[in-house]
Amino acid sequence: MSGKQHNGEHGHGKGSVRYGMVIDLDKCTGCMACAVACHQENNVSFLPDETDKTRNIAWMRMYYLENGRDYPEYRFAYLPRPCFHCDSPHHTPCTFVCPVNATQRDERTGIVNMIYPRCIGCRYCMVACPYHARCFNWWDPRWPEPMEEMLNPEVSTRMRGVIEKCTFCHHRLNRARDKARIEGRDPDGVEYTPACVEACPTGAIVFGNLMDPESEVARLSKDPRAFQISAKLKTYPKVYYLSSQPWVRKLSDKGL
Amino acid sequence: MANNQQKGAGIVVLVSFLVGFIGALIVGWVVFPNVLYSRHYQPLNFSHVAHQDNDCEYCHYFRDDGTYSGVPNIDNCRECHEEMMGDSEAERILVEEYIQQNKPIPWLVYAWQPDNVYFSHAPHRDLDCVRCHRDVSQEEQNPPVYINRLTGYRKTTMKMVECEKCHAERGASNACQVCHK
Amino acid sequence: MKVGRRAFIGFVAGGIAGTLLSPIPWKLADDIAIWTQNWSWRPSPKRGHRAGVGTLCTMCGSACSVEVDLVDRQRAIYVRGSSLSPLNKGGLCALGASAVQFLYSPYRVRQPLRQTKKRGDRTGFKAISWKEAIGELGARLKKLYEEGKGHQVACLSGQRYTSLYELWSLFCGALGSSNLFAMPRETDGHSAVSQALFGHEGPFAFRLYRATGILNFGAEWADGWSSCAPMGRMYEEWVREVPGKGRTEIVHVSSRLSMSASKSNEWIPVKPGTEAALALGIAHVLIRENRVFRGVEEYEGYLNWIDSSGETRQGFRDYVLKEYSPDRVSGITGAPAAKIEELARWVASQPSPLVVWGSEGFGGPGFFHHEMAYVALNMLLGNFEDKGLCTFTPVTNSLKAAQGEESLAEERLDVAAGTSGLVGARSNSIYAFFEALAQGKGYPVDVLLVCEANPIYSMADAALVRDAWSKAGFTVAMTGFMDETALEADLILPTPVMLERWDDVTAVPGLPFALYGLSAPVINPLYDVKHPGDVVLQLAAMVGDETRRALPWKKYEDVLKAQVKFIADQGIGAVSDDKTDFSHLEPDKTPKKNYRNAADLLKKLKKGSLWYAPVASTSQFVKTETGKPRFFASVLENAGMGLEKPELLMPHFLALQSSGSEQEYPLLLVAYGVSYISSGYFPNSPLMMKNLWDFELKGNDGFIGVNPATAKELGLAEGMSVVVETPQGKARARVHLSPAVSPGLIAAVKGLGHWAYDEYLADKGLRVTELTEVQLDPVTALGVERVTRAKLVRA
Amino acid sequence: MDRALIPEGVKRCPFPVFALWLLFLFALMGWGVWAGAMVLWKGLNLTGLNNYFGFGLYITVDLGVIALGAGAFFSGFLFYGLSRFFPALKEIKKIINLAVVVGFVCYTGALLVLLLEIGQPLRGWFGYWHPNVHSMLTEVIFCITCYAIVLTIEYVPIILENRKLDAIRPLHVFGHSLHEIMALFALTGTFLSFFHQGSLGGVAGVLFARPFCYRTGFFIWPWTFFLFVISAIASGPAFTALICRAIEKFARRPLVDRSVYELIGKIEGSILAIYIMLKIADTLYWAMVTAPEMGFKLTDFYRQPYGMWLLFAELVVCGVIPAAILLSPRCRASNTLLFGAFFLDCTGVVINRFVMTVQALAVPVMPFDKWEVYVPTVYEWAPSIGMLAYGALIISLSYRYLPLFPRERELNPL
Repeated sequence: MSGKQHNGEHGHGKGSVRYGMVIDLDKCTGCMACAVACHQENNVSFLPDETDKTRNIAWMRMYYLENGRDYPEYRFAYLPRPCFHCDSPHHTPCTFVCPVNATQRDERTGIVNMIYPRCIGCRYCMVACPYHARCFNWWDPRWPEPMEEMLNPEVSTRMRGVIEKCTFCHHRLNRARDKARIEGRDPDGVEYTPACVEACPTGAIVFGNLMDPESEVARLSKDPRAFQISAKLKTYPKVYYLSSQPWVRKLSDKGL
Repeated sequence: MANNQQKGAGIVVLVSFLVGFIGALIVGWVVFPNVLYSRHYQPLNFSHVAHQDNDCEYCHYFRDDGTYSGVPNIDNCRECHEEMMGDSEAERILVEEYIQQNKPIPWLVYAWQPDNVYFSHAPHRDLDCVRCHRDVSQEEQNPPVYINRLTGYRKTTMKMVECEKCHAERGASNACQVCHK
Repeated sequence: MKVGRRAFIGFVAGGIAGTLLSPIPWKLADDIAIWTQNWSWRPSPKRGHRAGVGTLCTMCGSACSVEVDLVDRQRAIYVRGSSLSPLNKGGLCALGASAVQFLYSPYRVRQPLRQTKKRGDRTGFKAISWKEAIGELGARLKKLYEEGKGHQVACLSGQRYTSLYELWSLFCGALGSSNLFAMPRETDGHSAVSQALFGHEGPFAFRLYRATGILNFGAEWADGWSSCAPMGRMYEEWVREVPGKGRTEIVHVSSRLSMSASKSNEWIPVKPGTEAALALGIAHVLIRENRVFRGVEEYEGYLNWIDSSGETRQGFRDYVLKEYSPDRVSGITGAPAAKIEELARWVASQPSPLVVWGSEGFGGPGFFHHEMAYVALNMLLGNFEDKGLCTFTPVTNSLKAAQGEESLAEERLDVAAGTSGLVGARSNSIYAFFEALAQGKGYPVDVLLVCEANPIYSMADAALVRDAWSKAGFTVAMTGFMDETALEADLILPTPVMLERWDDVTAVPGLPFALYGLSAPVINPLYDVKHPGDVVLQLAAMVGDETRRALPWKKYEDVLKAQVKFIADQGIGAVSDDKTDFSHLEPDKTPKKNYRNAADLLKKLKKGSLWYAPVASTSQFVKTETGKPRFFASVLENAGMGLEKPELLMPHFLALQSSGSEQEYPLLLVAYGVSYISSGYFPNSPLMMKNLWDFELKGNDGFIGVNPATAKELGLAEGMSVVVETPQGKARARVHLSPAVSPGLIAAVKGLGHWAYDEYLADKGLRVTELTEVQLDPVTALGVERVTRAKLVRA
Repeated sequence: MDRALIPEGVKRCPFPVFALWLLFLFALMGWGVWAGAMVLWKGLNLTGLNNYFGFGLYITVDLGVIALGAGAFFSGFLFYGLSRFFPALKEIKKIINLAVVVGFVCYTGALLVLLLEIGQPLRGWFGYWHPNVHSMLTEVIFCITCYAIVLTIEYVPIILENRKLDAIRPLHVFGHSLHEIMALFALTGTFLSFFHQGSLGGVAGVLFARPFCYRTGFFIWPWTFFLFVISAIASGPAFTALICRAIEKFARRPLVDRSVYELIGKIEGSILAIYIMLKIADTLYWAMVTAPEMGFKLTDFYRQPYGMWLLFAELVVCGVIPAAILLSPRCRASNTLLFGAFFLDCTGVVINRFVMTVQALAVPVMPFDKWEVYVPTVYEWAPSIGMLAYGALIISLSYRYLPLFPRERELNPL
């Protein structure tokens, strides 16, 4: 259950870069700052009615976990869910099916990217992703005047009819790489911080290169508390969760 | 006679075919490209030649965070043109309409790229500028900017295939997120 | 004919062939695809260079340092936490992360507005100039001042521990009015208790980072108590495996399973509002088992004591031993007696135990006697000794009324009207004020100024608030947003919002040391707005000599600079940076001064650093005759309260006194807050709305949480529509079956159900303030919100 | 009125009657086109689709229609390919034209609906430009397009047999030459269609993170690939037969020999039986091996409204039963049973396509995820129905004006 996959398997050579995330559900107090920061950073659009979770767009979505007991044994926890940037061999569920290569996994970073101008909106990737990480733009995105002023120029806005999802803030990676280049450092495997990670006040989200044995993520991903969601699907998420609660861990996969 | 008619008819058909064919070719190759692009001029002329005494880096420089100034903003211009430095019309416009009013000059970018493109000069700093940009070292007068009416692309906008080719040649990554945001 | 047709066909064929051989079809196909990639109606972010600039977040008073990303130094697009503040250490809450959404929100007020029709008519607002606005208001005030009716001006401030509040205070004082209130907050309750037991008036402070075991009575630290990001960082510290100390254990006592309860090591469910009884039960066990701090016997009133009348009275020890046996407490709270003893022993076994308390899970101040109980428990643990974990928060402020002059102010309205409590005007008893106003007692209120607060929406017992409001002569809302209070105002004075303005923090209640933070504008205001401080200064300049003398500054900016100069002149304390760790602050450790002068300090503060001073030892604050804390409230004795019921001077438990009968209203309603919903001056940002759970809002429907067992009894199923009814009012909602609420309790989240703002916010969810009852504490007259009797009727 | 266009030697209903029928079809199509236009204009938010149900009625209809349209390729294969070796199959010639028309209708209709289904129809051609060779959808796009073209090519000579057109010499020559190489196209079509029927099966089967549809398989193809092929073969000709029967009923005249129906019944019965056996085997293996490996029990997959009844309906009611009927010569002798079985057969395949598309998405994968139910809106129904109307229109026109049925004249002496 604890993820053993980022030890250079799946043909990703050792020393290569696999950005990944570890989310400590013990620490997460569900303040949702990660989601707000993410959506703020990434120009995620919003609707007057955001309560239809099957239609709205969220890159970082919260799931509500319950232990299934009754008062007073009842307990709950929140689970923030970015895109898992699955590391399954060769393809992720989603990139495997995109007919136009509009989403691909970059094997130099492990990031599952999404290129909106190429997406034809067939939603096959959405269907393929068991984590609901992908959202479709059912409407033309709209920001009430003058909110367009707050749009981030480092992320392009999407148009109606395309899919979008968490990108591990790869525009920040690009910026970090450029900075590294200008400073004469090696741009590969450079450290950077996605918005959600930055925002989290309890430090519940840790991000970094899973293939760097020195990194905090790599260490945590091998923690006994670590698990992945629906690991049995062999999607090999690069987002790991930590929890010391047996009931939370049990909810991580079917048939546990 | 019928035969002649036949022949005549054949020729008529052939001629009208050619008329249609050549007409369409003319429309397609000559008219269409002109219609497709609108022509624009810069808000004021910037003579690169007149600025040859500065390094290019004076206006087009890297910031410490790895970003690039690209087309500089008027603070750059103001450093010399706080007051008029000549009495050309362009100079007057520059000083009076922009610098003194602290208004950014709406330069038209020749290498304009759509929103979804991330291009950073940092990884490309070892390439010659003219690999992608026109050579401005001798330029007195800014050329007009041709803008595609449908797409907003400039005629000089570099298309993706160029980027990809060059990346492939150099072994640079062609992963989507390298050039798209 | 035939030739013609053939020729035509030939021509068309040629045309088609030619077209296919021309770029038209191919280029068009490509360009159309590109067109779809760049549709003109698709919002396109303005381009420019993104770079960060530091400042302080002032969306709440927690003094989080932030970095704002600006594009071309003009557009603010993103706010991240900055590690210049050791409080949030780079973390940020959802509200702070939304700062730019408020900045660019469509519902900002863009120029002064005057209501030209009936109050509350949305169509009646007319844009006026600032000159007109200030002119009219100034004229009114001047008139009242000159007529000696300055006390008929009342003022309600959203800010509290800031220079702006102090400015209002000077202004009202100079005007001759005592009617200055701040919006209710939890620390309101601390003043009277601390005054009574320590002779010092000020918020209690806790050295949370030192605690090894925390006994928590309803302080919902993971749901927004105290502050979101700094508490998050604190939690991170608590759960960190620190070599010497291990993890901090937390026991949570409350009636509803909150996130904080879920995150604690143990949750002790108790009946609603009975946390204080449990505290006394634990005190009982500690005393009985002789597990208390030795020195506590020297505290006045622990053992038997002599009152001012010379009579010997039962001390706290005997009183508690008598009254709060585990069995009795178990009866009150529903917690097993064995558990109470276990808790007591656990607390006593901790190297550094700490008792914290909150507003019993419901927000706002608590009952005087309950707060006393928690303080007493801390005293038993020795936490009010110098090495202990409890102390007071010092306030950093140089703005004082000019020395030597007596305040000319008239009595405060609630005092005048007799609705105030035993401690009189010592208390921020805004509910008592509103009650007086609503009932038309005392004297009329001619001008009611609300500064950056939204009482019409956010105060409980909304009906009372509306009633009082209608009685006020001329209502002025100084606000950034077109909120519910603004809608009800006669005059709206638009204020800048966070990144456009100067602000400061003079204290963070709960922190055991002095602290000062400053927030300078990072962009120009988008609209024709004015800082409330500047408005006050302009008014002061208009009104009269007193006000001019009391408020000599030109601009609010100068006020803050004066504050900074005051600090720099004292020359103590230091400025934080990303290395500073407040948990190392100790009374004996003076931080090294690291700023040169006022200018340097100002520069550093503007970047988002905090000025802080060493922890003050508790004994400095204690001002009782014995120099030790005491266990009884002599104030009340003086007020003659303890005469008939001696225990009224002591910490004790007050049973619930709700209006409405249990028959009619068999359920208890609790309005709870969560960290991801804002229920104060700021509404929820659009991106915060994104995160609401399906059981909080669905479409426009709000929800009421019901325990499945209760629901079964009532025949209710998930999602069913019901009407929630309390003596205060009614509201429609849908049922959510939640095992987090105890049987018999029903719970609704605060912060939804706005009717102002825009389509992204208005009319969404349950407006719980329409339902909740507020009880005035007999001692402090503070409005205490606990549970309200309620019933559910299927709609 | 349109006498001149009607093939010689056959009777058709009076033009006004036909016009009324056309009017009705046009109305339905108009409704569909309006709804489709709205969807293109306003966006897919008009549909019942959402982020849980990325695929819905459109795709179900597409898959169903393409499966049923398989009659074209399979009949073609039987006639052009196998009848050389099994002369008994020569019978198929009598219905082959109809099969082509039905195929043409199904494929072009499916393409139209597909255009609505994607969020960015103007970029649809990216599928050819930036193809992802791993994506089953890419295979589908390629093959459907190619096969639609092939079907068009197959349909053209039939059109050119119209009396008026046939009179034009160049067209006649052209049509005749096309006829000559029809076998080539039919076999190409067989290959293409075989492949993309499979790909359509692959569409679901490769979703390795969707336990409801994921299937292990052979080399790069999941079992669904093969099951879809066989089920298409098992239902396509049946559908053609149903259409033929419907025309006969409308026209109130026999158009093909009953022996053709018998033959189709026999063929479909055998294939359906094979299919159902394989499908049951697949279901068992999936329920007992594949799904448990992914942590799922069979019961995890079925919850109302998508209950076990669907499985039963698909496998037994619309599988075992029609197969049994079709395999029994005595049952085949009864028209009711024969066409009833055909109908069940087609229904079963459509259920299968529905289940693999919609139910597959209803099943939550994450243990803490929710079941959702999908309800299509009128904006989905209308284009789907309009598409069927379009099919009816083409078939009606073809029947009226083209010599679709070689045996018609003999069977109906004037």
